[in-house]
Amino acid sequence: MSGHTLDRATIAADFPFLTRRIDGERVVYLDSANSSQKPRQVIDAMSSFAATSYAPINRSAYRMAAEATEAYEGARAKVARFINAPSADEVVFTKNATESLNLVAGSWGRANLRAGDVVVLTHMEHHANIVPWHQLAAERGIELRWIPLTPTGELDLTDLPRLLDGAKALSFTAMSNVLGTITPVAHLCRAAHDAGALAVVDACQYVPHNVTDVQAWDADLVAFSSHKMLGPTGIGVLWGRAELLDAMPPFLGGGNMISDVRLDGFTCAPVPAKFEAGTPPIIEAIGLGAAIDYLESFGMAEVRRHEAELTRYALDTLTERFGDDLTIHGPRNVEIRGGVLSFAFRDLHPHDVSQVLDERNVCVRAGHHCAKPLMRVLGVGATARASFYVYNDTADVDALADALDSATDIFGF
Amino acid sequence: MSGHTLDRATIAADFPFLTRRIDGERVVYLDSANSSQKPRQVIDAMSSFAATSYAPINRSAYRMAAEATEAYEGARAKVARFINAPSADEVVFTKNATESLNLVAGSWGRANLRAGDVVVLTHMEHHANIVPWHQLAAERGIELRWIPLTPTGELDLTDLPRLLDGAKALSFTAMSNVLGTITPVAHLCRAAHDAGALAVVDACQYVPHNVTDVQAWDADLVAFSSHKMLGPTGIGVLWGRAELLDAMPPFLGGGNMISDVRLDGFTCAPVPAKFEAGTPPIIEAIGLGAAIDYLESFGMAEVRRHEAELTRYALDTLTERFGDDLTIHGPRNVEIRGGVLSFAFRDLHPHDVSQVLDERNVCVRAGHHCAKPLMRVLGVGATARASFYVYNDTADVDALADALDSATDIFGF
Amino acid sequence: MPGLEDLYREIILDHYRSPRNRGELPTPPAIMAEGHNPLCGDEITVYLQVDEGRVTDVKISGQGCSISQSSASMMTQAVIGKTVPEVRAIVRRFKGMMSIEDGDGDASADDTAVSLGDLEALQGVVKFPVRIKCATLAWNTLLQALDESA
Amino acid sequence: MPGLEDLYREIILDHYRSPRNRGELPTPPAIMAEGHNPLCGDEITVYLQVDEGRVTDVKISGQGCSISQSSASMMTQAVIGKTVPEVRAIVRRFKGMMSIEDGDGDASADDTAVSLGDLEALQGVVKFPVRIKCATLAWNTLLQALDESA
Ligand SMILES: Cc1ncc(COP(=O)(O)O)c(C=O)c1O
Ligand SMILES: Cc1ncc(COP(=O)(O)O)c(C=O)c1O
Repeated sequence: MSGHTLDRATIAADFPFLTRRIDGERVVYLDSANSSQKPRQVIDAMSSFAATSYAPINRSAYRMAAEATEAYEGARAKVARFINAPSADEVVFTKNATESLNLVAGSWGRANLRAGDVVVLTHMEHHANIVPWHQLAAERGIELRWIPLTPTGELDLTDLPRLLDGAKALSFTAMSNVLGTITPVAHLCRAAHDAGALAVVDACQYVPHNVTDVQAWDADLVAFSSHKMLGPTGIGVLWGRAELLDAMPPFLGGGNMISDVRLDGFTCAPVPAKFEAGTPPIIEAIGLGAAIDYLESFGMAEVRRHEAELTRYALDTLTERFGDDLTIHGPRNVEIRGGVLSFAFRDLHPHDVSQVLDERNVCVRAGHHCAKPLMRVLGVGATARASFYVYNDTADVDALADALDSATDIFGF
Repeated sequence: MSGHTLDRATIAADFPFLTRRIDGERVVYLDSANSSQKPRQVIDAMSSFAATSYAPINRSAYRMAAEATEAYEGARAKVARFINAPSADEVVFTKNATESLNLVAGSWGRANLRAGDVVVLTHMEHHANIVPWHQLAAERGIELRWIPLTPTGELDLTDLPRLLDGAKALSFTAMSNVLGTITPVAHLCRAAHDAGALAVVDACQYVPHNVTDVQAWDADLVAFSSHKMLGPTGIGVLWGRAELLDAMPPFLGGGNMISDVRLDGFTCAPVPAKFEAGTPPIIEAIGLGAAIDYLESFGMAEVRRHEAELTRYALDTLTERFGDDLTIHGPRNVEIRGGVLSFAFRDLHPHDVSQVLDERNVCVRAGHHCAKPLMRVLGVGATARASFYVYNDTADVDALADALDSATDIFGF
Repeated sequence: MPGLEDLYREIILDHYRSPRNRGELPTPPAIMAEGHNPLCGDEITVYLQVDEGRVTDVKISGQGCSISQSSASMMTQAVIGKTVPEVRAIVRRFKGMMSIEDGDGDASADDTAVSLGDLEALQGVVKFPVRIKCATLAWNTLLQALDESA
Repeated sequence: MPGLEDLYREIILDHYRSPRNRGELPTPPAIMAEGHNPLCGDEITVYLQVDEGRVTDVKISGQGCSISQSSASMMTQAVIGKTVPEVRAIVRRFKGMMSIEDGDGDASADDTAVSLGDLEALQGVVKFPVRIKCATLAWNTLLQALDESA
């Protein structure tokens, strides 16, 4: 399927949001690290499925239900292939990456961690990979340790052996949603395993933008969300090694995840059903499957190439045009950086920056990006963040720079 | 908005699935208690939002994000109005009713129940309102008590005071998804409160088909799902009284549900955000809002009238045509029965019944309907179940009866 | 869409109406295993008597649809009197007919030599993917019992 | 879409550039309250000194955008020297201007008599709904402090 080159002229027709006008002008969408826009192919796949092929899955035996079940399981198989999982049964559909990570803490964590046990996180984690562990810490008295950062926004692994010493799990992001930093996932998984710890990867920012191979990583559990990878909201993924998922107790309880229910107890269905209580996001799975098909029409290597190039262009352009007036957080080396640029502009508050940019239809996120501990490490309350995806090009970066210029007028530097 | 009469000729154009042909014949969809079909209005609202109005909510400040946030909150307000909740802030979006009920057991239950505490359920509960309590029982040693059934499939309330004596919660269905029985919700809420117990209502089968007034019920917590009420998959609702939700600890942890996160802990956002960790089902909320608009174009009293009439017709027709060959479970009185008909046909296994019906494009569910304890009470392994919604009419009941006739040929009675 | 006549062959309906080897065996010495089909609520109990590496008796109890009941009934006829390895080969062969690849060992060349006899009548189930779980329920439960007997 | 000039009035930028009453007060006797704007990460600390039913001093620390900082700065000027009931009336009036209905008591007729002075410049924020939370952050935090002082 792969081979198309990513080039806005060619794919423009796929993204209806590019036709959106506000005050007569096009929208420069630079908030894909938050959530991505959706191509026609995804929207249409969902609409047409919902229109004439919709049926409940797993529970009914008539043909429409069997076909819907097949479509849903087909999406699972696509996800498995997309991340090179050994088996589709290792792919659990959740509501978002946040639920996936809560499942890890709530199921694996509750079953395996006792007071004093150590879980290692990093200073660049998203709240989704912090709060569930805090909740477990409050309930169980586990200890959290933190991998710090280098001045360039990479993980500082100097102390890794000591941090991992005696740890039961290392849970870390494959790519920072603030700094853009791509972390050495395979290296960290091996270090975790060498220390006897589980390796949990928050791949929310990685899977949408890179070739993902969970086996090459040798990870144990990997979480990500559909809505950041051209797919719909309402569905996320937890991949896990089969033996591990088999051994984990269920998380949410209800229909579909059981083998038997009696007045005095229940027994679980095998994975992945065990972790999919209730009616799953059926239409959303179809959408996620279509998003994967769409991404694979370019190939993830091409997606990565496109974004690395754009990131390079953005780093160069912004530095050239604004010099010291603009501080970009995170590594300059695009080899280890995804298409996420958090920046500070002059002494303007990011919220004001984003307001001024919005006046020019340039959409960036301003805030703590669900990474308050990282904000404190960076010594800021918030940042403005521009992030790229397949539909962005250099014209968007130029629009961002032009819009930043206009801030000067308003705040009168 | 209300006032249209429900009549398939008028609304046929709204439901694309009615144009679906299998083997050249139309589909007789009688599985709405499992999951409903979706009208054009819902599909289009989602598509057009996803196409040109999609943006992340709550986290970004640019106009598209502000508008998306407003649309999402608008859906919350619609849900609140639809069930007569005092405030939209009392409406929590979950992934499905199952998550809603897990939230109740996991948050309220964990915070308030200790070993030996009693939770009262009924023999007609769906697994979604059993398994989470079993999980809590395994974790905490709480005791479950069960309200039994009368021979006609109603709740047997003879022993209610004794069952509720000392109980901390009564969690029960407003309408059985197997028997169709509509339970006396307000009466049960009052009985629970008189006993000092919390009243939790599984309204999954009730809200889509009836006028719902959570204040008239005087319920404490109410759960239901979008996909059973013409809306999309991937979104459910938990309504709760404000003071109760305020007092409950968070359930899933992550972005959006926090006020602050530090290395050593976190503080929660106010409700409803406290219970909506991670990126919520944004596009799905738009769809649910559109489903409510659509239902309100008839008014829920009309929906109920239509279904009661159809249920009456079905009870009469099937009894007339099959006599003792067909056993219908649940009450005959349509005043206390929704449009759900579980039946046994001769000595055929329900799975075979549904297979034969499917040959005629009549879609019914065969199985335990996620109510295994109820199956054991009924003394059966499974039932076949036909269920109705706005798009069904008497021709569908006739098609069901005709298809049942054909079973005779195949199994040679 | 294949017709129902592919599914409901006469021999299947015969085993459904008059299931062979229904009942229970005392445990021990027999081994008991329970299986559930979460889709349709079927429950089956397989009693397995193994003596000196040979399946000397099998009994089935529980309830189920025509496909699961007839499959169980035919299964008992196919395996009683066979050695454990022979039984495992039959199971593999049957699952192969149901298009199920088994994780626990590839179908050996020998398996193709195994004759399924009446069971071939269940071939038509493959065209009704939802019913495959019905057809294989007894077999998976038998496997559980075999594993416990090992 | 209203223009940015409705938002960034000169007087707002002035308070942003030169915030009044920044700093801290010793606690006790002062009361401290912290507020967060989860959207943008702003954090504000309000120090409140109440003596004999009168707000005698207010200091603000923390960080925030032009709207939250200027609103806090103007707030301090508006409330210092006022009695607690007067301060509550000002808060209600300000929130009313921000189109926020307050649960804790209806705006009394008196409130409309309260003058907001410079604060009127924040009127334009209403047209930018996302920024209302910025404008009201200091005020909600002040309310917390007032509640604790009661
Ligand atoms: C009575 C009842 N409760 C709970 C549920 C669970 O709903 P969901 O699967 O949408 O979570 C259902 C539907 O399956 C139901 O009928
Ligand atoms: C690194 C990272 N982890 C986790 C999440 C949470 O994802 P979601 O909100 O889809 O659950 C996000 C996105 O917000 C993220 O960027």
